Amino acid sequence: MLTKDQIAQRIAKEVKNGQYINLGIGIPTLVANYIPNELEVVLQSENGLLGIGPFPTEDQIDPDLINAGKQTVTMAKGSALFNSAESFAMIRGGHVHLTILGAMEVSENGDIANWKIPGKMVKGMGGAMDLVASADNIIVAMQHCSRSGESKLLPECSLPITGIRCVKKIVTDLAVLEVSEDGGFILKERAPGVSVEEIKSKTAGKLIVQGDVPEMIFE
Amino acid sequence: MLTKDQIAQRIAKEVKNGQYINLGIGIPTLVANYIPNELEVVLQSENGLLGIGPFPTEDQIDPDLINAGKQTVTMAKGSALFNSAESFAMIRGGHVHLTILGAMEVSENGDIANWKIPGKMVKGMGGAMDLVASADNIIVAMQHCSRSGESKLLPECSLPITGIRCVKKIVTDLAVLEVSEDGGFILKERAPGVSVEEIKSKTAGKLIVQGDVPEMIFE
Amino acid sequence: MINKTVKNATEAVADIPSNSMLMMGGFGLTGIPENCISALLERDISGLTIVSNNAGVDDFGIGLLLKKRMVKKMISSYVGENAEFERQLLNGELEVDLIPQGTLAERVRAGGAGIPAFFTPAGVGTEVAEGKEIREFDGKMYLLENWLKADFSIVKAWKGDTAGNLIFKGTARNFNPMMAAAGKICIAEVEELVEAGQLNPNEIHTPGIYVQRIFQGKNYEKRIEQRTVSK
Amino acid sequence: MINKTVKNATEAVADIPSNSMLMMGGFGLTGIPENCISALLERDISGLTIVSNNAGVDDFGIGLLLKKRMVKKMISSYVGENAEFERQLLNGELEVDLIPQGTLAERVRAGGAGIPAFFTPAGVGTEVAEGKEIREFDGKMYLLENWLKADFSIVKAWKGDTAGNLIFKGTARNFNPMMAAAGKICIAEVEELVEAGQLNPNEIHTPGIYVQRIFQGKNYEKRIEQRTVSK
Repeated sequence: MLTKDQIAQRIAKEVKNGQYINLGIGIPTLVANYIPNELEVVLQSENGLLGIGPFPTEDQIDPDLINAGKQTVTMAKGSALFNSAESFAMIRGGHVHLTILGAMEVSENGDIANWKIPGKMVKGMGGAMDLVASADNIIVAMQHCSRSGESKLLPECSLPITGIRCVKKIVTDLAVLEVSEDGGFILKERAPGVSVEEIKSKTAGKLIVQGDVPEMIFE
Repeated sequence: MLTKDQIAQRIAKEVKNGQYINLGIGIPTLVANYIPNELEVVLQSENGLLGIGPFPTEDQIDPDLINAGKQTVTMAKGSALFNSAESFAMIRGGHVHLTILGAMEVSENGDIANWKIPGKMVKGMGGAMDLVASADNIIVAMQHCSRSGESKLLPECSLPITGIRCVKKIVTDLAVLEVSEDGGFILKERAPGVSVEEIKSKTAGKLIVQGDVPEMIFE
Repeated sequence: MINKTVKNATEAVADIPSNSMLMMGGFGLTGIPENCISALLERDISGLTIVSNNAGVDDFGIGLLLKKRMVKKMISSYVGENAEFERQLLNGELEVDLIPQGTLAERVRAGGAGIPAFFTPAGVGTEVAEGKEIREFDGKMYLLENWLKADFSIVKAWKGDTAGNLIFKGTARNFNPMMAAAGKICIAEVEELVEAGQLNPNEIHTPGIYVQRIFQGKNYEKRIEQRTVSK
Repeated sequence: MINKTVKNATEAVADIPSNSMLMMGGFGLTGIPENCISALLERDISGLTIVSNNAGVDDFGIGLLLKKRMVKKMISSYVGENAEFERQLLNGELEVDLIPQGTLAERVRAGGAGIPAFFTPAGVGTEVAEGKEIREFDGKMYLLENWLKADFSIVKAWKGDTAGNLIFKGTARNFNPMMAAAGKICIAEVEELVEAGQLNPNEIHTPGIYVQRIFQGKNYEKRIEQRTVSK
């Protein structure tokens, strides 16, 4: 089973040179730590920054410079600042190439649920609905099962959904899966030491196994 | 009969302190010369400038600084530059208080025609349709009659219209007229030496004369 | 230029009545109008509807207005950082309208720009789409959203001039420019107020036409929610 | 940062095919991509559809492309300064789609911003409204307009950096920023190209995300249409 950092590390391998990327809160934020230095990519923060830099040193902290998770950040070389309407114009207009975000549930046709649990205080969807409705390429980072052990990869989402038919790929602590255009999760890679049978038993939605499924490789 | 400059001078009296104003090409541009110095107003140019200053001296000419009539201009103190979408956001959003523009015809319900003559080369409406559809207060500056002597104040426009029910006031070489909410041109002032009868004979639309109609006063 | 200067926050918010609709700039606690919020706390008004991306924290920002029970309704995209907010909401003392962040930004922009409605893909197939018109363009589904406007918008900028022109700093810009345009009356508080002509016209983020009142604020706390540093 | 630099205008426009849809920034002759227009004149292509507020003059700007018969259709708000244009139009050799200027700006903005349609009051009751959906909001009539997008958008900025960030000057900004966002490929020519990191992030008008190719142009003529001076 992968740690959160390993999930982030595996997702980082999906990143391509020249991409503009929006990273959600949680595991997705960690992805930034594993993007190879030789790749030129730009991280977008939906509160109005293109080119997120590393977290600041104590001396560099500026309360007027935060990311969408409200963390203090710095600006990378060549960054740009803009307002929230422009930021979502970028997102909605398809200019952001890759969105990586967390989820509570993903369905086998690519629906995602990650904003609301009935009966619990609803905090809001923030920018998630805009992001999932807009990006061409959406990768979900999440645990394969909930804390109570139930599969988060379902035939249909049971929670209120955030967006329909949008998730392209899922990286969990157990596996890398692609959402098939015809519905179903195509098992692409297993976490080291995790068997296809275990993944099958923990995937409530339709799992598609094609030939030998390789283990993930971490350099 | 008023000269073009006198029409502009009369319209300048309609300007109120604190207004943001868009002046069309032709006579409306001349209005700027007659706005009293004690009034603080800001002239908007729909190609992206708030705060048009005087025309430049030879030394000041900057090809990157023109007004909507493509004339070289300067910037007034406290001006701001912006793009065309923002410019028309201002106009459409009702932030510009007063629009002064020319017309070929005005109808007695406030329709205006000023962009197209069937059979002639059509140059385009530019920003006129946006301006007349948006501003709360629209004043037309024009000659009372066409060169061939026909009234330009009509029961209905004969030319393709630019906007409906939008003109509030008209200043011509003969008169100042308000468009009545119930339809018709209310004669408010006569040009010096011009009789009510002459105005009546040159107004094809319904002319409303209420009591004594004063002559315009030029200080 | 038209001089928009008022003395201070107290004067700027003096005529905001109960039950009015306000917009307040800011994302989290960044770029919020701290001085105007303090001045509103001194006013004896209630029943406010506030459009703001977030609702502050318990003891700062809009959280202070909530604690004083001045707010009837919040229109926001995310309201997670506030226990008093949660209490009032669960007790039915507060209404909340949750809107996708990009839709919120665009609805406010539309309000200022005279666009009564537009189509967006955000929320299609979700409960956000309930009761809304859905239409297909180029093979993709979109829903129709309406503009948002306010009686007063209250924004915070870095620099401003007496003509109302504003420059923001860093990510403190966020919702402020769109809100400035979408309020019937826009009140701007700035860290540094200069004479008209002192700002470069090419660097202005919000043209003065949108701003009706401006003053130089003081004692900015700029509280940080998630102080995160590099090792 | 991603480096978007190309060598020159020739390289930048080398793959623009016949019959493609282009957007070109500028208002009158101010802020037009002079270098790219010159480079296009060297290409053996035709059937172009060009979205541009104006169509240049006979011997400058888009007028040069018209003279070489490279243009099939113009989508503009005002095209009055060009005799060759008039000749081609009256002979049926050229199509023109005239659009209110604010609608044009907003349709282009919508194209870049992923908004397929919006309501605007401009043109209600006129021939511009023919065939369009009309709807009432708050007692006023509006018509529905669609987004505009292009295969290539060609813009001209004052300063730019290798990451594609752009700063415009004066009223040469005009349609350029919206067009940058509405082209599948945006080509930006700038008077001064600097390294990423040299421009102040707070002063950037067009963020680099919208720009795919950038180069430093040369020999800008910046012709003036109406040289008007104070006495």
